[in-house]
Amino acid sequence: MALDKIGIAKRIAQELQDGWYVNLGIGIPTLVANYVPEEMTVEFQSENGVLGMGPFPFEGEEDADLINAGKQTITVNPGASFFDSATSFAMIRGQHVQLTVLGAMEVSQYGDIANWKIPGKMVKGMGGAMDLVASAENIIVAMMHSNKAGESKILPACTLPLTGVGCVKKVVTELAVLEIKNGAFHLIERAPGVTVEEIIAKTAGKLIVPEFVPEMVL
Amino acid sequence: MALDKIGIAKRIAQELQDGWYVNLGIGIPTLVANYVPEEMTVEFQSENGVLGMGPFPFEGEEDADLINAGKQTITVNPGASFFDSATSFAMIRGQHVQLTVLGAMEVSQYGDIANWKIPGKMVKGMGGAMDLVASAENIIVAMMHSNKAGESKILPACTLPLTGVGCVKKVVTELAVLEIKNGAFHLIERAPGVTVEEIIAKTAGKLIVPEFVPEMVL
Amino acid sequence: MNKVVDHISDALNGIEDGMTIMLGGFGLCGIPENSIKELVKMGTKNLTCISNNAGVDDYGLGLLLQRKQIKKMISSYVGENEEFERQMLSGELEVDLIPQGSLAERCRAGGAGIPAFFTPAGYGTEVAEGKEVRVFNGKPHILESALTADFAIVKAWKGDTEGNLVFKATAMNFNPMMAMAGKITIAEVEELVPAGSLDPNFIHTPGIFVQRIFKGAVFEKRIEQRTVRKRA
Amino acid sequence: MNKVVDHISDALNGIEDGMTIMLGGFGLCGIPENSIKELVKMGTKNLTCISNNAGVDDYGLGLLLQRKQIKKMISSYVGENEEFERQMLSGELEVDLIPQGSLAERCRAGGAGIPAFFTPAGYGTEVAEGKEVRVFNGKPHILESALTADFAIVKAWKGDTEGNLVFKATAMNFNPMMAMAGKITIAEVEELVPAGSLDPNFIHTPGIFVQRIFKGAVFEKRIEQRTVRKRA
Repeated sequence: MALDKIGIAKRIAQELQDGWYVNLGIGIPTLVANYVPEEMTVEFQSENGVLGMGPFPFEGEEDADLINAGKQTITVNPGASFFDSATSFAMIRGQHVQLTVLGAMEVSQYGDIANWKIPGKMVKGMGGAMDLVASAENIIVAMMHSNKAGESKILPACTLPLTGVGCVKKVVTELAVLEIKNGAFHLIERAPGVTVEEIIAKTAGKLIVPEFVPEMVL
Repeated sequence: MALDKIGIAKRIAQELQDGWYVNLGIGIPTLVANYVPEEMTVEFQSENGVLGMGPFPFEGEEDADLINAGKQTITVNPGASFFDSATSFAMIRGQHVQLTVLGAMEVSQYGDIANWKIPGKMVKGMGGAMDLVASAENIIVAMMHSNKAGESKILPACTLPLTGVGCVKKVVTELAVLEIKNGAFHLIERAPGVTVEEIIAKTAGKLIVPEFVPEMVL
Repeated sequence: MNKVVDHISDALNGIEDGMTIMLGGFGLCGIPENSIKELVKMGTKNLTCISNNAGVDDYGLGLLLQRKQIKKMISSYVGENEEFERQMLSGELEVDLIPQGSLAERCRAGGAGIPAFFTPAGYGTEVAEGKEVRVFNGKPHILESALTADFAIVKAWKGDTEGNLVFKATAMNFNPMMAMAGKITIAEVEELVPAGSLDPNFIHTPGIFVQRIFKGAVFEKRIEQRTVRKRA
Repeated sequence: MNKVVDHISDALNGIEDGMTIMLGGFGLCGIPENSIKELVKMGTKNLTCISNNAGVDDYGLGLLLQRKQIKKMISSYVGENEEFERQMLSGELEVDLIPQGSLAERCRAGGAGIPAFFTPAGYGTEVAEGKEVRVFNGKPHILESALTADFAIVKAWKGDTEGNLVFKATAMNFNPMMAMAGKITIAEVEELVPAGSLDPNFIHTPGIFVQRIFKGAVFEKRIEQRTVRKRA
């Protein structure tokens, strides 16, 4: 069965390592924070200027001055720090953040990503995404395999304006975990109960399928 | 009579304006702080990371963590701030400092300045001087008209390695106030009792002398 | 020399039609809300606004958009504002979208006297069009230029009479760099204190970057996404 | 994940002959004095040291110069150290003198992922030799590149177990930028406190830039120029 958003978040959480600083994008990526393995310390950075993000505040304790990059009210953990936007992106551009998780509209087999603009239709802006994807050594994209019309978003080449080129290393969708290298998607894992055939059918980009494709363990 | 160091500092202090942020170099420039007109508020910046420098500390109250760019123990006034070296030079390079006063070994009639190196003999380094002279809109050099051998340091062209080109606007020496423009020194004022002839004799660079040269009023 | 301004109209004096203004804030967090309302009152037109976001339809910079006071926006993300999207797609509004880190760094560069710098952000995208590309350490970078403004308007938590500013939590965001990059920088603060009240070790924006300071009359501090959890 | 190191020898573990090391401090103010003494003990050789100054003959980096542990110095001002001047003029020591603001900015750039930037400092001087010149706003600038180091060693007033650092007065100086630019950054602190003890609004160096932290055993904090005034 295809994963739900929580399933995708849980699978991405398995990529975390102790001591890492991690930047989570808006949407599914934000959920990853809920599934950090207990024995691990991971610090979450938000590009609007905070390290050490904690859970949402209790009702009535929201502070308009304390938000994440999704403009949501948050709290911070002991050992947190606040800083200005230039310092925040110094952390990102300077590769001090070990993992970036973000959403995408399209990903190509070369690791290109598009997630900020649909010409003539929607322009929200790139926010920090272009800095994040151009800088991070380790980028995981959390996304749905297909759009609402059923068309694959895992493509030979992006059709939308790019956010970054050759930067995405891994994609986690409701169906599969894909690694991107040498100009192809490599099928690493499939969601529980999802067949390799379904993944092949829904992947438009070049897909390398090994003989054995393990099921995710969540 | 030629000015002493205090006289030079007093004359430079007349250039100050209310509300200015000022960077004073090591040596004579440091003395300028003692002669700020009473009705004026001037903030002193030191490039090692402090705004709002006050007088030297009382004996026994020196703090090793609180020094100026000359490595002297200092105090700060109410409203002071400390910051890192990058921010300090952001202030300087970004022209937020209204006046820079520094010493020189040589100054040329084109506003070039040399004050950091005597090849094969002395190399102390430029410290912040190159940033200061390249950035400041308003640079006054405090120096002696001649070196110990009696040779003029007010030159057609510098002979020593340069600190900056075409940047000095005004020179105050023990003999005179000189303005630099259009490739020449312009004699603006002479020290009390000093003759125009003496200044002409001791100035190697092109000197423009107006019909009437007022005496400094200190 | 007195930086303290009693009336907001004096604080914003000199802002004229066609000028470029930087405004601090991320979303609605840390925006100079009193000054924005005053700009509405002033009716200043044809402004170029440099601000990470464009407010929401009825608050923050959205108020200026509604009244068509803005000719051009320089921002990184404008997704919360429908009127913005409408004006942009219809061509009424010029828009320069910039990666957020480049926006922050370009403001800092403007304030720090650095006319241009190389960054990897935006290489291979629309953002890089017409910009110089150079490879460093095997990685392509693009040359970005400094941003400055006729006026920068920032919002701080506390400020003293010397113009020293302190920000609270994530309301800091773009405010410190924009304070550096304004030819004239105006700070509206929640608390205005005498010089010497703030610890000189913990000043976020040294007073040298601030020309005018005033205590804001009202801080609504609207929350954009109120997310909470239930008590156990 | 534990950043706290109990023994200084563990803190400096991995520093090897021929490496590039950044060391914070301005003159003798804010230098990592415990770590410098440990480097003397370790006897590490052929070091390239990036530090604004070179200490005095018998303290700070002067101790490493005495023992010829330094192959190359990258500094802005070295006027307080006779042994330095002797080694440089005799050619024993390679020296790269850099304008102070460029040094600070190059370290920040190294930590911030900015490979190069333009600055007016040094144009028309020896410093500009071999560097690209470009005119912005009618003024010539030179292109300066980022500096990074195998290890950065900084000294802070207080630090917490997450690596967050707070500096005191002008002992801050180059420490924050160097903390950003080290592949591995080591912080020696006067006071080591539990996470949560420092106000998150007033952290000078966020812990993300610090990999190892330890409490220094002894802080001599020598004063270079003791200037005082008499009580009235």
